[in-house]
Amino acid sequence: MTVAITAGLLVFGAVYLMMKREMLRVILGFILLGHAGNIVLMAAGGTSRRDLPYGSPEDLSTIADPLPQAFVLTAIVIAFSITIVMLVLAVTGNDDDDTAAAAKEVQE
Amino acid sequence: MSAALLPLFVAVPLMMAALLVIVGDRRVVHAVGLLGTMITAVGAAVLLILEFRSGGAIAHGISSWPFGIAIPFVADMFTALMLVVTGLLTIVCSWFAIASGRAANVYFAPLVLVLTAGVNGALLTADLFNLFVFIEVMLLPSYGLFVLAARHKGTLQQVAGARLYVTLNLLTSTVFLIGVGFIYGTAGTVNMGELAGLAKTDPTVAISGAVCLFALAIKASVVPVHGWLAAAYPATSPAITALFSGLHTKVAIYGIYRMYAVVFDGDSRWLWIGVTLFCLTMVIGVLGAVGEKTTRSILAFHMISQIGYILLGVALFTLAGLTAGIFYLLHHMIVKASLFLSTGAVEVRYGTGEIGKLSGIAKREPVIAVAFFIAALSLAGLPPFSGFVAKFTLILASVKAGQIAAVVVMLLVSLVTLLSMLKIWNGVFWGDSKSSEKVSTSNADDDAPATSPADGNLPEASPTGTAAAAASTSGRKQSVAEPASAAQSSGGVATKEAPTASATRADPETKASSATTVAERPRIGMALAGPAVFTAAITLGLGLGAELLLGLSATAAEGLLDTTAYVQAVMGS
Amino acid sequence: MLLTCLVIALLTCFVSPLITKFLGRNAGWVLALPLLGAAVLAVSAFADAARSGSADSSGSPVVQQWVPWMPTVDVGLGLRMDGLALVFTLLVLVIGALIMVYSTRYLEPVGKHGTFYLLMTGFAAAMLALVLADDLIVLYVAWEATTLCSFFLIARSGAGAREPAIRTLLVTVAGGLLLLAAVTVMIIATGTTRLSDILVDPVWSANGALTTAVAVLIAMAAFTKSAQFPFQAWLPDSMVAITPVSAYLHAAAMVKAGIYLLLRFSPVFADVSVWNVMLVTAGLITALFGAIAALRRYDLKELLAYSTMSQLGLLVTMIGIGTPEALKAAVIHTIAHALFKSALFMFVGVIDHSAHTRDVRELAHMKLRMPVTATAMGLAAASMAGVPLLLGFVSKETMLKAFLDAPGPAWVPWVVTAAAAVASIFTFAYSARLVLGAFGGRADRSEDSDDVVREASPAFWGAPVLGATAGLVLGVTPFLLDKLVTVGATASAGEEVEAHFALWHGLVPELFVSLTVIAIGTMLVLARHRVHHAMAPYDFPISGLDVVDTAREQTIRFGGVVGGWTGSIAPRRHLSIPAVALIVIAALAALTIDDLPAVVGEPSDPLDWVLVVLIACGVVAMMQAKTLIAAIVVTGVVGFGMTVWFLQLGATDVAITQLLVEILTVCVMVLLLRRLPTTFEKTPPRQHVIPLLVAGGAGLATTVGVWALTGRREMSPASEYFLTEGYNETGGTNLVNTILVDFRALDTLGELTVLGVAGITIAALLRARKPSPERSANIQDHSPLIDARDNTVFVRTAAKLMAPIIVAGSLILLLRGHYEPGGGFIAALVGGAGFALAYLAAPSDRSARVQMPYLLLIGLGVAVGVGTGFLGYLDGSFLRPLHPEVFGFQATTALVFDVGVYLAVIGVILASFNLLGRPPKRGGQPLVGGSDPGAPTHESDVSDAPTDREKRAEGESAASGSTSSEHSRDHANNPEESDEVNAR
Amino acid sequence: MSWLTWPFRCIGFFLWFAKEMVTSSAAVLKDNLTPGQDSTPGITAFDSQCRNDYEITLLAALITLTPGTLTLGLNSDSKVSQADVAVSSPAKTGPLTIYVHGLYSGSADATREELRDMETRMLRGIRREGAPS
Amino acid sequence: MIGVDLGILIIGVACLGSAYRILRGPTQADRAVAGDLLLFGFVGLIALFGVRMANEYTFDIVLVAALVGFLSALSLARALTRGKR
Amino acid sequence: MDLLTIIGNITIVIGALVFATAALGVLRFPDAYMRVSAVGTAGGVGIVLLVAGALALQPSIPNVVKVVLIVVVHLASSAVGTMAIARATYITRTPLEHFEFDELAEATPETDAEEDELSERS
Ligand code: NA
Ligand code: NA
Repeated sequence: MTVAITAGLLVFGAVYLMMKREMLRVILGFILLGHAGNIVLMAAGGTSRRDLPYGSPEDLSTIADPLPQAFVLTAIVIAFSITIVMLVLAVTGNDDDDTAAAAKEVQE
Repeated sequence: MSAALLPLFVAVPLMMAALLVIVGDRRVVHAVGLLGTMITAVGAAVLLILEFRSGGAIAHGISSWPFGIAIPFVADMFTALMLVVTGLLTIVCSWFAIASGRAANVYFAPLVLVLTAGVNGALLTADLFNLFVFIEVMLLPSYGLFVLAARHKGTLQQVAGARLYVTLNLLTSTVFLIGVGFIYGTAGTVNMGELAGLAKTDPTVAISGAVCLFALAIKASVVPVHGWLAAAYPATSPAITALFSGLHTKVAIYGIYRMYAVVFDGDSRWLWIGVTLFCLTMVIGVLGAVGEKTTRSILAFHMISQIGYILLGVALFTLAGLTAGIFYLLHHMIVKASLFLSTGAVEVRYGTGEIGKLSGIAKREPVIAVAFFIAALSLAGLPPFSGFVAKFTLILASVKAGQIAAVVVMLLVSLVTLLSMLKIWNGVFWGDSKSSEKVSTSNADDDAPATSPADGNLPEASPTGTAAAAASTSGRKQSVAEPASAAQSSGGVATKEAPTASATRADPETKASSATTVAERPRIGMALAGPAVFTAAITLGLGLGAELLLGLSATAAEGLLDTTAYVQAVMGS
Repeated sequence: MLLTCLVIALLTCFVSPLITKFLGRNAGWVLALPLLGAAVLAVSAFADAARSGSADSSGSPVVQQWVPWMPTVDVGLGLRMDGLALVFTLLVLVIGALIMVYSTRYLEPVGKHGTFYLLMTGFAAAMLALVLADDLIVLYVAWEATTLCSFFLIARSGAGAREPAIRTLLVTVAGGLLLLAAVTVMIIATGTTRLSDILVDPVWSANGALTTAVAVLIAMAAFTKSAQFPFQAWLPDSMVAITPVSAYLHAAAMVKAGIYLLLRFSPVFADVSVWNVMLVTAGLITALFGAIAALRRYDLKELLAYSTMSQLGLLVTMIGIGTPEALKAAVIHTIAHALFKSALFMFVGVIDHSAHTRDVRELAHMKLRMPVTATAMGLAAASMAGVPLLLGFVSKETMLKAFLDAPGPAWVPWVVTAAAAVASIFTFAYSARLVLGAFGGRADRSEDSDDVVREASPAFWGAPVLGATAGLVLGVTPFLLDKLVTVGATASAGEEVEAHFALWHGLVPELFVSLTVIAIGTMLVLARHRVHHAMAPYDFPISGLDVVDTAREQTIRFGGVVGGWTGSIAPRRHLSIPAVALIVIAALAALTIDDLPAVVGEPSDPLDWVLVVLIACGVVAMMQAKTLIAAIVVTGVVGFGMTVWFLQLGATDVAITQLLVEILTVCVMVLLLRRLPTTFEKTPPRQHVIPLLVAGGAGLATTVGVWALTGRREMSPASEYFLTEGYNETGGTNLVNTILVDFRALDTLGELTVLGVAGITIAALLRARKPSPERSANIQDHSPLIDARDNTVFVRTAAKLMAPIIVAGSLILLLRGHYEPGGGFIAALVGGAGFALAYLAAPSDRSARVQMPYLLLIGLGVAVGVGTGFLGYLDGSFLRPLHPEVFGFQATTALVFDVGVYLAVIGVILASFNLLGRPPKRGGQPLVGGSDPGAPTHESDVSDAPTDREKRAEGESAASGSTSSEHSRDHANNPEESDEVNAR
Repeated sequence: MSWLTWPFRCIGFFLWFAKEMVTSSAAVLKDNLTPGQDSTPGITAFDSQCRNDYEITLLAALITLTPGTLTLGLNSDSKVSQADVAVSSPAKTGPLTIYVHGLYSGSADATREELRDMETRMLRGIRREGAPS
Repeated sequence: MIGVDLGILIIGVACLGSAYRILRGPTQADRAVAGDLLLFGFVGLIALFGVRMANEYTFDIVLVAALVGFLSALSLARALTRGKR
Repeated sequence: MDLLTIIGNITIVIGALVFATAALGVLRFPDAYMRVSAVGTAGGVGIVLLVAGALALQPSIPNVVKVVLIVVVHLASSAVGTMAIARATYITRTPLEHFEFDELAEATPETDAEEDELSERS
């Protein structure tokens, strides 16, 4: 339940920020969304087993699922890559990161 | 072909990309490396098609791990067809990019190769998380390609478009990731073979799968999540728009087809949602197209509309429907690219794609005009081009499936499609190039210093001159639907462009000074026209010789209708 | 044989440009021959069939051929010629040939006529294919081909022709789509595409609704093509086309395609009352409207256009009556109309060419001295008017007879005949108006004035004279047409029809009607000026063209509105829609799923709530943050919260990665912060409402989704495998890492590619566009604390302390990754942190020691990763890890793979710092590495540490205590500026 | 000889510093927990006797770690850079001024006094030779 | 292990206080320093949560966190001066 | 529960409390400089105590080594980081709201430009 609430909170913030004008806030929203995706992946492996997946454990009933961890690792790094790209986009638009103004100018 | 070689579709382009980055800026090496790799890939994919003539599938678990552990790469007829057509498009668009100067940097070839690796991986993989990864492998180079421009000549529009493009795609892939998470949470696997049919029996898997499908639908730009594509695609260069139109949305569509066929087993309970949404997509897309004012935004909206058609095939989920849908998909990739490339060639050479700013291109550039017109008619579904076969088979399938409303929608949309194609034809290709010459002469009289001191090879008009030219152009065509607003809008652009003119002037692919008249520009050479002509020829060929592709599509459709071969291949049994 | 005809026509089309190239306008002579040849071929084939007795169900001869085309959808190139097809084949080919001949003189002596002949012959081929088609698809294809040919033929007639061409195209394509719909329905209903089979399919009698629907679709399709009410408008509109085009369009092609279609389907629908009512009503309205309108035209060609409309109306009415007699009339009237209408158009063209006008009012002031033209045109017009001894009279007689015998309620014959009679009266009148308008003029002065127009050359008037004469000959000897009309009418009636035409049928009722028509018509002609004045005020209330144009404009306008809904290029609008859609999906899911599997185990720990609260605060703080710094800081808070969460969930590697990524993200953000404003813009409170609702809904949906869809199953089989077999299979104890580099190395390969490409992408982006200028903070420039060199001492010293720890840590993490937390990514991120530290600790941006050939590193990283994958083929599969013995140790290629990962990550981090955090290279080249175009050497050579000169300059500026110059150097983001600073 | 005593001096200094930490923490804590502020904040310029980057960094860090005091920054009259010079740098020629924000010392001079005490103890503790007396 | 749980709660509350300061400001420096403290707090939380879960790699993470926490502080300082070193 | 565990728990609570004082300082002190000052101490020392306490709960030789490294790195990094923030605070003209004396301001040469800027800000 705690994980579910965390995911919900992250999505809440993410969507709110994505609906903002400034590119930076949108990026921050996506950072939150990325967290949400990761926590969902973690949740998908089950959160009742939390022991470290190392070695060759005897009793599997308490060991955390390693597969989602691998997924999340991949996802984190991918999200990091895109975040950098977006950050650069945020400073190559206008003099500021005001996407709305940029859009307006483009449409004129 | 041994299934163990399937990963090479990803590995070889990736390796080549890495090597080209290491080699550095050697144009010829880059061109040869890029085209050579792509041609090899297409050749290999053709071999796959030959292998699957009578159906079947091959699969390989990467690294030879046991079934369920390894990431499986699978190929069947559908995959092979997509591999061929995406590869072909990449070649054609790269050719255009090289001809138009867009590829004149160290980044282009590696980025396109990585994009290819991503596309191929996304087409081949039967693992949903791996699909997510490959979608990202497609996307990252696309972000780079989107903004690619000559040094410091990137436009604000490009950046604004890229922002939209990146954010939307990131949203899409994150939603997809969350969907994959839910699938793993409910089914305990992300392997398509193990997931086969689960969504039909387990509602929790179904809703998880629905999240993934929804993400793919955003990527494919299905109504109501369609607008981003129309807004973003025209913002980049023509070559890249063409490339993306053929690859990105289409891989998403492929994903939808594949996932619905395998994971949902074609569950008939949800098909009505698809039919409704895809019909809406057709209508909204085509209406958007007919209202637009530049060639590429018209074409971008068309893409949305056409995607509705393509996806209707899967929403029918009959053999006829899937066959028609797959045929439509392949046809559309080629024709859309052709349209983007022919109008792109005009845009590259004449500096604008705005309706009403150009005229008489048909007389000056008959080859491009014919190529455009063939593709436009094909898009509108007129015989004897591939678009007719696509539309006809789809209508046939819809009638067979009792979706009469969809048929009505398709027919109406065809008409509006034609209307909007005529808009481009009328606004760009038709007319007299002489009349614009007159305008420019009068401009030259008014504004003596027409060239800028910095790089004075292209004449540049003052804002007022440009606005006047635009206004008089539209004034002359009284019969054009909205002369007043056209004049207003083009005038607006002209005034706005003036300050940025110095930034964009020398780049051959950006909007150059719009007052430069048609007659003064050098003609479009064969190198630049070639891609459009080539693809137009293909659509004609696919119309006349439709049977070949129809047969292959039917084989592919059978593989979707009965996924046994696919699933067995993935399961290694 | 039929295929041969079609191929001849197509070949004619294909070679026409070549011939035109050599012969110019005279190509028409040559091109007429194959058309005539094909006609002969068709006739002989038909005659053969008649002799050999191959006949259809109704007993009339038939020639058939079938070539497969798309067997998958059962479409073939089916050709079939029965009597009806023969009639139309002859019309298409013979009239076509006449017009080819005529064109040789009509066209300008010099000029580009290639497209004209191409399109005309293409038109003929398309029409031929249409009438010969025995496959519905071929029929449809040919139908659309005629549409396209006519579009181009109209459009090529100058700028003024474009809009008419477009209108024509839109109307006819709309009709084409209706035909397509009909075709599809028929194919599905009967299971075949073969027209001849479909026409005799039992489904028509079995399924009334289907029959009615298809009848309506076919009728509407034909109406658009044959310009029947309410689709009549395009026909006069398309008058802008040059005369040969109009002649062909009106006489034998295009509009006749609709008539053919109606006749073709008449056997099936003649008994369907909707069909009868539609055809008769529309036909009569069109006939009357066209005839009245024709009477009011000044332009001779326009007059003829309305006349065509009217005549077609009569034809449609005949088909609508549907009796054998009516169909017989339709067939012979089609022939008659083709002859006189083609001749009339061509004559108008002759006049136009000679007099340079076709306006009645201008011609009234001229004297046309064109005896041949006048006579022959008179004949053709008389035929149109239905004057005895001419074919038009025969056909009109037949028509009236059929109307008088019309089936149905008793009033029907009367009404139909009366309406047809009225139309015929007007026909008589406008026929006279045509001739009188052309030749009734008086030159104002003497005969040698310029207003006298002389006869044109025989080559010019030859073709139409032939047509007009044929009308006369056949009018006198109508029995010559008996056979042709018999087979034609039989085919369209679907039953045996005998046609016997004679000059004199006796005193039959239709003769009296005819005579009445001629009498009243004559009176109208005599009183023509008064009639004209009386009719002048009455115009048709709605112009059909306006309807088309309005529909088009409104579509475009509405399209603009629809496009406007999503027109913004700003991401936020586009991003909010998917969020809302997801909420809807969640809501639907909540409604459909009623029972869920039980939750397994205890998914929460009480102290989880600490994290939930912290993350909640972080998220709310991010939403509330008004300054960029605050936003970035609280983003870090949430990121660290996630780190702890991962730790709490037993994901050590993930936690470390998250931590490092979080910090590096903050570092990059700070690099960019100086180019962004300090604060976010304020939004009025009411603008928060919708975002909050949407965000809240999405959040709730996510929570419910996670709650419902996770934690309700035992461990997955794959994970069990990893836990039990992972160590045995790979020798690695860090099972997460074994998944990354062994089991799912492909994911990791993709991931490292993504990272590397991100580096390339930002390099490409910053090459394409300069970043926004930096905005300096409000710095206290003269403070004793301002000196960067003094004040970075602490950091530099600390960095020196940490450097060995970082280097060692990075290496240890890399090497132990397979066994304990670490691996290529984590190690590289730590290494990257080291570079970040080096960057942050440097006393100036320029001297930051992060210059390395990042593109090369990225390339090497990817190459090493893929290369390791290739090595796997030694053991049979891509990316298969190998375990060679190296110096007695068990090594694994997975480590090499991790090195690839390491290189790529370092490359990206370096790219970020170099591209974003350092001033551009000298000479205007931003630091994107040696792979820059124009840079001959590799980037390791050019993008190294500052040159000696640079170092000296820095030393000097520091020594002289000129802190402000140091400051401004940091802010120098363009090459000119920095050169200027350095030059000082 | 001094290198023999060095470890003990070092440890001695750090023990002294730990004691200082506890006492000044108490002051800060008391101030914080009681209502109102009884602090006497101010910024003091302190000329250091430190000779190299390590010493000055350690001193600045210790000042910062000490409750109630905070190093704001550094100013050297001699602008000869130490950044690019390797590990052991020659002694500074001019005075090295540390600016310290103090909370409870009452006056600049009092602060300087305390800082001097700390610096001397520190240098005695960590220098192997040449420490100030 | 009551001490660990208690420690987590105390630090959690302290972090909330810092978060308040980040939002309140009033100066950018206030936000930066509060952020710095917050990140320290998370380093503590990592240690405590790790120990509580008996994670044998707790101190590895804390070490990494200490290293990169430094980066964050430096970055915040740099953010205040907008790049001025 | 052995002695080490008890010591560990106690140390942890003390560390947490020290850390809490920093937070209290950040909340209650009246100006930015005093807040920075609070963080510089408690942020460093508090965390060190926490980690030391944690070590007591998970004692092992490798962990001792790691903890020593952590303590050194953390003390150094927190102090140096705090100083960086402190300096940035000052040079960006963050107002020193409460002071009895300010020798830094005395050492700052007042220029015309600066006066202008100051008057603009007030
Ligand atoms: Na302190
Ligand atoms: Na303090």
